[in-house]
Amino acid sequence: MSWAIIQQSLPMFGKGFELTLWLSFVGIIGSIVVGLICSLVQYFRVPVFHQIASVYVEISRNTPLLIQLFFLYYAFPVLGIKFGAQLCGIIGLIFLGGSYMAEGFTGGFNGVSKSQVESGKAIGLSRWQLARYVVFPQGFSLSVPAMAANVIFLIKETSIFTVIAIPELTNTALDLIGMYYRSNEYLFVLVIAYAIILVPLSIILTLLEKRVRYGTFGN
Amino acid sequence: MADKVLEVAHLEKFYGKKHVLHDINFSVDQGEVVTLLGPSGSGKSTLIRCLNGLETYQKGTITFEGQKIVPTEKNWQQLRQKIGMVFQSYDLFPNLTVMDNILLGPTKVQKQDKQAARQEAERLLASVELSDYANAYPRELSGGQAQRVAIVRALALHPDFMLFDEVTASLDPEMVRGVLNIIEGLADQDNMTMIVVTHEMNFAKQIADRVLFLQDGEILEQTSSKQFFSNPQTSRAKEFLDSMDF
Amino acid sequence: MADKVLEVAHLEKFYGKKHVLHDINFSVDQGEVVTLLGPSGSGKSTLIRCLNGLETYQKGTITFEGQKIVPTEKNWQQLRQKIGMVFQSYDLFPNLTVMDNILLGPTKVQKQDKQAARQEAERLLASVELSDYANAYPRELSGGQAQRVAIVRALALHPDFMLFDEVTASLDPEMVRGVLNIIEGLADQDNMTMIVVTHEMNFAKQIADRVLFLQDGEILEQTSSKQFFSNPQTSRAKEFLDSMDF
Amino acid sequence: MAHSGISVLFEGTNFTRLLGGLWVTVKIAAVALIFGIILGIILGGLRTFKNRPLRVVLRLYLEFFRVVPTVVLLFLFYYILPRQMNFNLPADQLATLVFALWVGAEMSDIVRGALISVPRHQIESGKAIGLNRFQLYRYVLIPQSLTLEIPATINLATRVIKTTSILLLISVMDVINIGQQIIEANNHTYPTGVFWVYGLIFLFYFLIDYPLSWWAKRLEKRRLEKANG
Amino acid sequence: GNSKSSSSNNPSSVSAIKKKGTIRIAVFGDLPPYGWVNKDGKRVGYDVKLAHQVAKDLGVKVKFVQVNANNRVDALNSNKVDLVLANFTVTPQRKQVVSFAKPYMKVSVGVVSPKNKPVTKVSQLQGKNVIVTKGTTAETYFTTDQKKVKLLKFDSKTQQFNALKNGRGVALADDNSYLYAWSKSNPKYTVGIKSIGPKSYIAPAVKKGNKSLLNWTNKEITKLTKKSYFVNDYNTELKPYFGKEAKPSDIVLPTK
Ligand SMILES: Nc1ncnc2c1ncn2[C@@H]1O[C@H](COP(=O)(O)OP(=O)(O)OP(=O)(O)O)[C@@H](O)[C@H]1O
Ligand SMILES: Nc1ncnc2c1ncn2[C@@H]1O[C@H](COP(=O)(O)OP(=O)(O)OP(=O)(O)O)[C@@H](O)[C@H]1O
Ligand SMILES: [Mg+2]
Ligand SMILES: [Mg+2]
Repeated sequence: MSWAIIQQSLPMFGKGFELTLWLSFVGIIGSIVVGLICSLVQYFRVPVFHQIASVYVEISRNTPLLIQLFFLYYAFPVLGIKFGAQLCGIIGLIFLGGSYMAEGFTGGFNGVSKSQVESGKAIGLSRWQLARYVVFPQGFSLSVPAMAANVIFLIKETSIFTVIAIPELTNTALDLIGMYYRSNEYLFVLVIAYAIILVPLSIILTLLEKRVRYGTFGN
Repeated sequence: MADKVLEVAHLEKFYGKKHVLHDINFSVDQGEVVTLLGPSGSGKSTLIRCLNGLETYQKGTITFEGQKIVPTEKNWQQLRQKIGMVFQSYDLFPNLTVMDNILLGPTKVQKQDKQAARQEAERLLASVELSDYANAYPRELSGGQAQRVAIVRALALHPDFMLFDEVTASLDPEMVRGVLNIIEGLADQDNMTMIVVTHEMNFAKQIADRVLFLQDGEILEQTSSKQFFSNPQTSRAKEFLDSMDF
Repeated sequence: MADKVLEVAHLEKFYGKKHVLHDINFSVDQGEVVTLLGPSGSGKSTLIRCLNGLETYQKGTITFEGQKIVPTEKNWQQLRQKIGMVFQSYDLFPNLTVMDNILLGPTKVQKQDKQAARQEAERLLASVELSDYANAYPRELSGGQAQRVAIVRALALHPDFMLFDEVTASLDPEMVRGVLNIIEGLADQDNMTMIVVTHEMNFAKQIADRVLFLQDGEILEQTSSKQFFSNPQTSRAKEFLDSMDF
Repeated sequence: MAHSGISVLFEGTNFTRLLGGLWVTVKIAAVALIFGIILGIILGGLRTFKNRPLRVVLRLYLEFFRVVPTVVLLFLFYYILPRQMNFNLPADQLATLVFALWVGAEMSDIVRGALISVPRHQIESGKAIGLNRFQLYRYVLIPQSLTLEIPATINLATRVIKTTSILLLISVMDVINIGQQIIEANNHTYPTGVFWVYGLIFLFYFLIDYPLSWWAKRLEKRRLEKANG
Repeated sequence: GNSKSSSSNNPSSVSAIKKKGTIRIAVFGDLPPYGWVNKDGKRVGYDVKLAHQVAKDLGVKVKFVQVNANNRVDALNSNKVDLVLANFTVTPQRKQVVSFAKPYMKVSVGVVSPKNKPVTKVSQLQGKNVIVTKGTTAETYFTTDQKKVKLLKFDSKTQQFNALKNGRGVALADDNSYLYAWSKSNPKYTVGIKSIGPKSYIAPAVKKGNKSLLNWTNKEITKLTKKSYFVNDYNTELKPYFGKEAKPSDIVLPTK
């Protein structure tokens, strides 16, 4: 292991690091939006959209991101639809993450106890008010651990972007290895880079799981 | 005859193929207190939940304040402002403070003025000796306190009619009394019309004008409280009363 | 003086910094029935759980059948065959049938002959009128039935001593009697030594030879049952008794 | 124009070759799951013990496999293991090993979560009739935690199967790698072949994973229904 | 990494290979006409044929390990293969990490682009996207000598050619030896720049320190060159795939 090699590679890894963060950030925000829309459509059983959301969730959850990306990046252009690599990556990540987030929210909404819903009904809340004041606030708290787990999952999935030539962290490492053959050093930096992003998140996740298990609300 | 607030006629309820309520007929007069007694699984909760639209029923009619109820979710939602209900499991919303729990109905459903609603809530909280807890979250309350708040939450809508389903069943014995006192106050001082499901026989005896005794989803007896406790007509009711005081 | 089965001396228990049992001293004679009374949170469950090794204690000694207990998990595991315990929440193992629940201790812990253990289990089940339920799973039982099985499960190990912690607290009122009858039978006919925590005052009155009244982790009174119920010495005990019959 | 490309799938032995690749994929996933689940059950059980050093070590193991993306894990093992430890495996076996270790980590968390969610009073009831620690696990904890574990484990299996797609990066002859060979070999005869080959692989994965996740959902639903009476 | 291995426990020495009865050779799987898998699922190509010849002359069976450009070095160093015959260009960096035997092919970097927008000068590429495969000499050349060119880096040949066809870059740079072949089967494209950067050679590679196999391979290459084996190999495996743009002397080393 040579520190000089590591040091030389840091500027390149820095760029990869930024890109991984940026793509993850956009992908996660997008996933939350898509997931929220899907879970709301399913919660209120909006006709047609409700079925569309279900089909989408099943397709997205049961196929690998890598194939989704290959499709977007290599196969779609054959049909005349072409996006840039980063856009493909983001679309793919949102396509995948949206369903995971949707399941997370839906799980949270369903986790709100029946007696809470009935108490809400008993004081005359309408369907919308019930959702607004009872189901959503409690459901979101319940879905927080699932959300955190999804965030970690999605950040890790960005490593697959390497197959569509996005120079994120993993791609950077593999590229450097291909050129200079110092796999020990580059893999070391790579693991550290992911640890910097993910270890804090993983710790937060553990704390959140504990908090929700003991059902804390308010402050 | 006094004003009939509620009339139930030929009510039938099935869970799938299971027939849990058989041809239920009774009515409740303005200001009357009816207690619903009966062994576990006899259908007390199911009946009372039908009266608040929390369960659908397959046959029969419910008439409230002279109007036959068309049982759509929308109608029920309107009616629930007039028919308050309190459950066994003091289900306050854990994400809201005591005050917000109470204000939710008056301000969001009834669109009452926030200031006025808050004053009324404070008055009600004071009446159950919980003024200090307005800003507490439900988890900071004991079971008895939480149950009292749940009653206040229902009362804040100023219902014409109250349904209580075993509201003391999950309380510690020492906490039962405070809750029962409040219900007694509602019956005696406020002359509230209500149906009370309870396992506290002494309390039932004290509060009830009339008793409905349910068994396997059928009303076996429907008599004045005095008569029921001194001289039940059916042997099943007698057996039931015997088992209750050991 | 009769044989002392159990002797507790200077027992102190902390949960973290919270001092929940203060200098507890008492003993139980062979064949004696002691009931433990006191308000919620007074430490009844904690005390009884210390006697079965489910809680650690910080000071004091417990002497069982003349032997001072060295409180290691291994020793307790041995002793638990002699000191049976039944909890409030009829905790049968949901993955085993009634019969397997009962046989688990005798066959796996005591390595009894399976055939003999089964016969004994059948006898015990018959004594609580549940012979028909040997092959049922716990979820098919009512609360009262499950609690009776839980008692049988503890008895199947032929303990010298039984601890009951509010075994009827989560039962429907009608089911309470069956369970209490069985405990009464154990006390009267089998002359079993036991400590019973209960909220059923009538039952306590009927069964107890002696009462320990606990408050905030201290034994406030320790008198004969007759004296306690007719003329409690402390005002706190009097207050407690008042609150229990509404 | 696109529809003419579909025949690329049936050209020569292409279809059987793709199925062969799928078999490699499934085999790696299956073997990894079997060993990983066994490992995870053992580790998960150990993680409920009170021994602090043991718990710290197992926790670090879990965190490592949870934090490092699977692609990176594969490369770590692929590049570093043989050279630093003189430990050499063909790519598919190496992939199986990495996946098994990863499954073991995830599984240990599932098992631990399920074990600690068995109600405390069940453990106490077990103790009260004199069961020792081993008997407590054998007769009470493990059987009761199964209903919680099984749906989570099936979901883990679908994730593992999906993740096998990255095997192509370490040159395992999996279904995607074979797909690329076919795309390349038929490049000029079927310019739209890429669409159909990836489409078929997409379908393959869906056909394997969908029934599994459907099953997991059903079990989970039944468990919840049972739990809520 | 430490790649020292004494010949006594060298698993890739000639004697060890003969003892095992198999030689493991790294080849490409998606690079017609050098190393690829044809419609019938058979490995074929110029390198593959050479691999079969090597195995035959060693008197052992051959086991192929498919590699991508960026893991050819590690395949050797982590003892995954004994020999690399995967269009492996000799470069100074690579010489530090593996041992090359005598070369069997000439090569330099070429640039292929669409016929309707041909790239004929490197200056046309400045600020534009150029497609390469990770770990190739083309990547190294552009990274070190043409810093103004933006690179899109892929893992495999399939991916890089698909990307070119999808128009993800204005051109693709790789060894000219297979750009000739590829452009013949993709007539809309042309090798607009036939050769840039240093001329170089393609050679078999073994793990550093594997003297035994290195010497053997050197003798083998010399022998095969003398027998005009590579001209034959060219005529059967490459010629059908090359356009008029190429002739044997562009690729094969002179018989000396
Ligand atoms: N959701 C349900 N699905 C099917 N059967 C149900 C459902 N809820 C209740 N039942 C059945 O309906 C019958 C009446 O139940 P109900 O809860 O109304 O009894 P109850 O008189 O309130 O009993 P308790 O005193 O135990 O509260 C019982 O046989 C019960 O098993
Ligand atoms: N695990 C624990 N950690 C901290 N404090 C505890 C714990 N368990 C019980 N306590 C506290 O110890 C005190 C005694 O509790 P215990 O459960 O023994 O009371 P109890 O007399 O059995 O009450 P109840 O009648 O409600 O069952 C209470 O103040 C309680 O809050
Ligand atoms: Mg009920
Ligand atoms: Mg207790």
